[in-house]
Amino acid sequence: MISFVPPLSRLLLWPSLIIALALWLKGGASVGGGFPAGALAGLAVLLQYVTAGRDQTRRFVAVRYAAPLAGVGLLLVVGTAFLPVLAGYAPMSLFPRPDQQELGVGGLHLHTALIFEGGLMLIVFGLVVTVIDRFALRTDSDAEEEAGP
Amino acid sequence: MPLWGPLLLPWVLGAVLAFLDGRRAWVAWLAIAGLAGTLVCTVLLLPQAWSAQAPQFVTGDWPVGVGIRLRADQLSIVFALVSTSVVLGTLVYEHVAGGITSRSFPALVVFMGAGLTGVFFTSDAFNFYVFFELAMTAAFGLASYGEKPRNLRAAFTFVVVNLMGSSLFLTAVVMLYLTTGTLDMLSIIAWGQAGPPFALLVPGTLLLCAFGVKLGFFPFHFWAPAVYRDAGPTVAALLAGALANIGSYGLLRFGVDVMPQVLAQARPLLEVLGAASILYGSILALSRRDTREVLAYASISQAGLIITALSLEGREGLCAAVALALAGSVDKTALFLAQDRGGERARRAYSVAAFSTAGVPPTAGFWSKAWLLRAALEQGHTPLAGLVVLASTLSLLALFRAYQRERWLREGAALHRGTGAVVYALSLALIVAGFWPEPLLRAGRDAIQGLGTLP
Amino acid sequence: MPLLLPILLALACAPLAYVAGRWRPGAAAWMGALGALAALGALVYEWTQETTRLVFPWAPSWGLSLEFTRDGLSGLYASMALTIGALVVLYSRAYMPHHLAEEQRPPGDEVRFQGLILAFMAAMVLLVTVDDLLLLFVALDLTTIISYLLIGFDREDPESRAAALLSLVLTGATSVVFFAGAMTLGLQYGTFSLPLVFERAAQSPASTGALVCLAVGALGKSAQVPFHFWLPRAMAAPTPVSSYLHSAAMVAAGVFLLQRLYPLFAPATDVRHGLLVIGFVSMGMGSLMALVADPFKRVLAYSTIAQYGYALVLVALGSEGAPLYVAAHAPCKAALFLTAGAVTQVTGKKKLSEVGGLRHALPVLAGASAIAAAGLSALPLTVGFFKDEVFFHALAKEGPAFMAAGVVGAGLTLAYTLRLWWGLFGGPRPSAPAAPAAPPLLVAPVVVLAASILLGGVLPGLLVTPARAAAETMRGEPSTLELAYHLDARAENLLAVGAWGLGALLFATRNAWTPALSRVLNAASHVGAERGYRLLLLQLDRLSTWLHEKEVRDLRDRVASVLVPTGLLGLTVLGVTPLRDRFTVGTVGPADVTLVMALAFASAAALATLRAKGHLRLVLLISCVGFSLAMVFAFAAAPDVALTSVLVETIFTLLFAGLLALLPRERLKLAQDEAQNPRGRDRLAGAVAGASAFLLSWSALSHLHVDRVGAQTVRLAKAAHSPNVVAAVLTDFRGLDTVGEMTVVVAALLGVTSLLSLNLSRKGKKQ
Amino acid sequence: MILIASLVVGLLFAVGVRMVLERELVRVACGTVLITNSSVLLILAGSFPERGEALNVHDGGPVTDPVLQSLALTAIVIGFAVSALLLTLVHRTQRAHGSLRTDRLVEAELKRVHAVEKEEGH
Repeated sequence: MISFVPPLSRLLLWPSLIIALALWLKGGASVGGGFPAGALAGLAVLLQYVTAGRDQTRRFVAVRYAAPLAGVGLLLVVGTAFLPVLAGYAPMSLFPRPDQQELGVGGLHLHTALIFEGGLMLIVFGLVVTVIDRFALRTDSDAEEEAGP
Repeated sequence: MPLWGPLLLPWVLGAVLAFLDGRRAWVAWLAIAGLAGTLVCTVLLLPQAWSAQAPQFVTGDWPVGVGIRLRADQLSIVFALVSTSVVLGTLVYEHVAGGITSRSFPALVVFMGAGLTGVFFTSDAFNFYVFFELAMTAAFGLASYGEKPRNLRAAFTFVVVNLMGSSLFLTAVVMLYLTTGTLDMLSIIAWGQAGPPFALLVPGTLLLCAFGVKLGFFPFHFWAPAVYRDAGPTVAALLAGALANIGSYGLLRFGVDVMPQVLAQARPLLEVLGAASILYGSILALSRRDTREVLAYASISQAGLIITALSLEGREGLCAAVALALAGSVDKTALFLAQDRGGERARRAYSVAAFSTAGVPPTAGFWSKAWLLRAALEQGHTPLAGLVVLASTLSLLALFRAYQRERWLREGAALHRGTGAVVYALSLALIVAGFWPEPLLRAGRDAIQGLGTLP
Repeated sequence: MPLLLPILLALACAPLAYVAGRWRPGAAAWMGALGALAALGALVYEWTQETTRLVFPWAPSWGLSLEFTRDGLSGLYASMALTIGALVVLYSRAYMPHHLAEEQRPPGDEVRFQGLILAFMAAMVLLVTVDDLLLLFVALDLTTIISYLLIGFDREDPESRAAALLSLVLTGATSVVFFAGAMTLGLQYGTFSLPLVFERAAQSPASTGALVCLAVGALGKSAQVPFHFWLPRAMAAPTPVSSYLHSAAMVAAGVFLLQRLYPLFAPATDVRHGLLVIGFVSMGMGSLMALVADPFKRVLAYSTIAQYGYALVLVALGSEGAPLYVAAHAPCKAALFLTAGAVTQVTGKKKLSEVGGLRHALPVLAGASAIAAAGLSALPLTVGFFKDEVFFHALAKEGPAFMAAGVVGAGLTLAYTLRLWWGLFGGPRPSAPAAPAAPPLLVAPVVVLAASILLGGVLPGLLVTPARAAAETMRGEPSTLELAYHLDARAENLLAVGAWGLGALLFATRNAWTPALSRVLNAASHVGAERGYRLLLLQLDRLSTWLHEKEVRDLRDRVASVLVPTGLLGLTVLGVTPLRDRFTVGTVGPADVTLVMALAFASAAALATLRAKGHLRLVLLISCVGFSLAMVFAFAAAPDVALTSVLVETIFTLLFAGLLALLPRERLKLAQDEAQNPRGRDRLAGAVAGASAFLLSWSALSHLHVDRVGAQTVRLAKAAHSPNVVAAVLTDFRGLDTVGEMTVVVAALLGVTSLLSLNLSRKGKKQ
Repeated sequence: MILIASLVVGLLFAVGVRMVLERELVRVACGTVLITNSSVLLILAGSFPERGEALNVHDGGPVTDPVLQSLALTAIVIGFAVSALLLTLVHRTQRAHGSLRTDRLVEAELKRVHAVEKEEGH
């Protein structure tokens, strides 16, 4: 009865990830942003855990290295926030500055906010996937700790 | 040194450390070096903070209020200095005491340091909340360090109770924004001077309660004895020595600086709560057998002293509050770390910090209590002066009863060269401040200089 | 600078001795004694110099400076502390090895002991030379701390630890009271510098409250009634400690304080009368106890209480003999303590009833201590004679009642001193094998002290100058103190003769009254100060335990104790704020219907959670609340929040479900059964918190500030190149918040990974 | 509208508190989630009276306060992170104590306290 679910969920993975990417890229203009993007991507992976199990899902590199990805994300975020100070700007100065011209490629506006949002996405993705992964792991081998004070 | 220096360093360091296995010695040393760097950066900020214009910046160079303003006045700097030193000392202690047993310990400690620095430097109510949460979340992660059942129990209590405190704080900040239309502290000050006197009373009350949970005074303290007793000694030192500073700093910043009109209304309440905490903490400490529980109750009485100092009118009381908070922070750290060990050296360090807590010269604690006494007498507040005398006596009795416990005379790993260095450095700082009180007195006096609308 | 030299030398003694001790343990004592003598030399040299005051800046924020003075009082007390300190340190060289061996401690601890004694000496020198109220207190507490360490030196001995704690608490507490008084005076006169304080006190006398506080501090230190009981207990300390701290140093500090601060007390006759009464009571009580006490150190301790009672009487009367009295008493008492220690070391006994006839075994000690005893009981040709002479001189001015009290007191002194000496050295030769001879270094200090007692008694002229100088400092006027033997029938002589007669009589008839007296005193001790102190402590302990039993232990109550007071406080605050326009109901238009419906749905789901039976149902209901709220946000035109909250809720529900899958089923069931019976107070707590949250948010929402920063961000969004204002606020304007928030996430992630670390099972096996 | 919103805030808070005060770890965690939800609702309730378009704002048109929205977002995210931590803590705590009941925690705590007191003696 459930035989069609795993392939379906595998099919769903890539579209979800693409929607997540879209959410990230469009964040500056409309609803979206790094956080929902990361959460959505996390959800997609979560679905894999539910249907395919931990071992199958861990074949994806991004899943195995979810926690370090969060670290990378944090570095990106902090970097975007504070690197401008080296050039003499105030912290949290995004580029282009208000008085500078915007660069656009098609509908996509190039803005350091994108990097910032990307960092957000990685962090949230990392958190969600890591927690899921750890929870899934515990079901496999749930050794009782010794009770007592 | 630009203002963002001490802010950025622990942040980046924490992000880097998040990748690394904190059980390796070099990782711990990296964290230690980073925190030491933060301390140096903060010290370098000192001259600027003492200049006419406190160093500040607004994020993204947006107009104040739209962007977040960060500002380091004297109050911020002294709290940042003491808290960072305490965090640094504790980290060094844990590392040299026998190695860190958890992968994420150094990273979390560094994040906690970052959160504390942020809390002290920010001049934006919501940003304060964010940094506060950063420090708290790091502490939540740290609270279960050791991972024995008792540690987990302590962590669970700590997390749940402090989550309540955090949500109170969030609510208060939001109410501030809804009422004043801004989150920038200096703008709120300006609004408060013009606005109706009762308008900020509700957020003020919530803030008092939220900081009451952090600082642990009566009746918000019930979590403290259990957590300080059951968390690991280093964690207890971090919580009591560094994290509680958020409470005292928050009360000073929001009470004295941002909402002086609310503080004026709250004085009688603070006085009652302070007296209750002092009596409660000192009396309960008497019959406790577990040294850490004694310390926990002593810190409740210490918190009571701080808010009683705030309840006094005039500047002297506020100065006393700053001095009490700073000296208390170092005291508590030294006590929690020293009681972890046995042997002559540990006892010696403990006794110094205990004398400081009880307000016996020549220690830093003496000057802070003396200041409170001075403020009380200056205001003609004799009952409070009597209370201070009583509290000193009772804490002397309680702390030295613990000092003389049989068990301590015989057991426990002695302080060795590394751990001894940390504990001795803290005790030495207390003694030096006792013999040469000018820095402490200056810090207390100047810290409240730039605050709000003082008489 | 010469003024500082003795102080610096005294301060250097302890470190020097320590260094010497590292080289060879035996050298520490010699080094220390040498240092003390050097300091004494410097002190004498300093008297030939011009400078009398030195001031260094210290803490300008409080207007404090380090002020030192060279005057009669400081000279007298400092030389006393240094001389006896040097002798005691040398004595300890002979005493401590034996003592440490008995206590089974390493011989190296001797150095630590001597270091502490020398540190105490330095603190004492500091105390007598500073000229500032605050510094006076600092030095006073330094002596308290060091005495705590010294009394508790035998830390393996519970009795000695208890004694140390008692003395710490008692002298510590009284000195805090002293500090409160000092602080009051400092604030009243705007300075802590003593000369200025005295100057200003001449215009406006100090308040009685402050003076009482100062006096309490002094009485505690000098072991006067009702703070006297720490002193007999402190006899648990090694004998060198008693002979130094409890004869010439620590107990002298209290009376010294009163003498130093006498100009403040001079106009306050009420306070001085109080001190007078306390002095007489201490005198009588101490003497009577000394008459019956059996351990010989205790006899001396009670004698000390009594003798400082005399000194207190002298100070209270404003007599110029007060400093002399202390100075004359100190060597006698120190010598007797040292004798007691030597006897204990030689015989191993501590009680009068166990020894006797030792004059055969220890002839030199017996002779020297006889001189000291004579000094203590004020026999002629000893320096002690003059202490009683000034005492009687002061009393004679006050009238017959005072004179009678003085004669009785002095008579009792003679009686107990005779009893002590005779008990030690008199009586038949003991039948037991002769005790070994005492080491010379154990006897020599006693001999030196005895010689000085004799010297002062034979050539009283030597004492006149320092005694006068001290009296002048104390009273602030020239002194006419005379010390000489007068062979005529003046009042002082008659009183002295009367006292000797009384003392001799009492000693001769001792067997007749001792049992009765000891019964009486035993009965009296049930209502004494010590009993009161113990009762107080006991009650405090009980209260503490009782409170702790009552204290909140449960996690639930710990949480409630945060929320309930907050709720009540919030409601009170709402109650006290002015009522006008506090609440607005607001309008509900047709556009709001969806919003209200979503809100209603959320509330219903929330209420249902309370009744939820199974965990899964509970989690689903919680997520229902979340989704309804997301709907609310969507209807409230906050699409970003709505999207995020939908995603968060989804993840959350799944995580919860994951958690439930992890938990053992039977445990869940068990917990479920337990959970469903809330206590009444939980309901009440929920109600209070909810009501408070409702009213507080209602009042906050009723007073929205119209012109918020939000509007400004909308205007600036274009400049931030972001059409989505929320995104602009999130990433740009308030980007720092977001960075912080993300760091919170990473910190939480670290917490999660460390809680559920991968190698947990391996670690578990290792344990 | 103001009344309704604040009523719901109060209700969510009250239910949250009730659940935190129950003697079972999972419910405690659920309670904190509800309390966080009530705070977020309070934040956004501030923008109910004047809500409008957050996107593609026209000058002068009604605006949902974007700052409130971003505060709400931040609060949600922080609440999420902390709750995830709390959930793992629930898991670990129950494993360490072999029970989900808070009174078991108290029992274990008391047992330890008494053991220490006994060991210390008087």
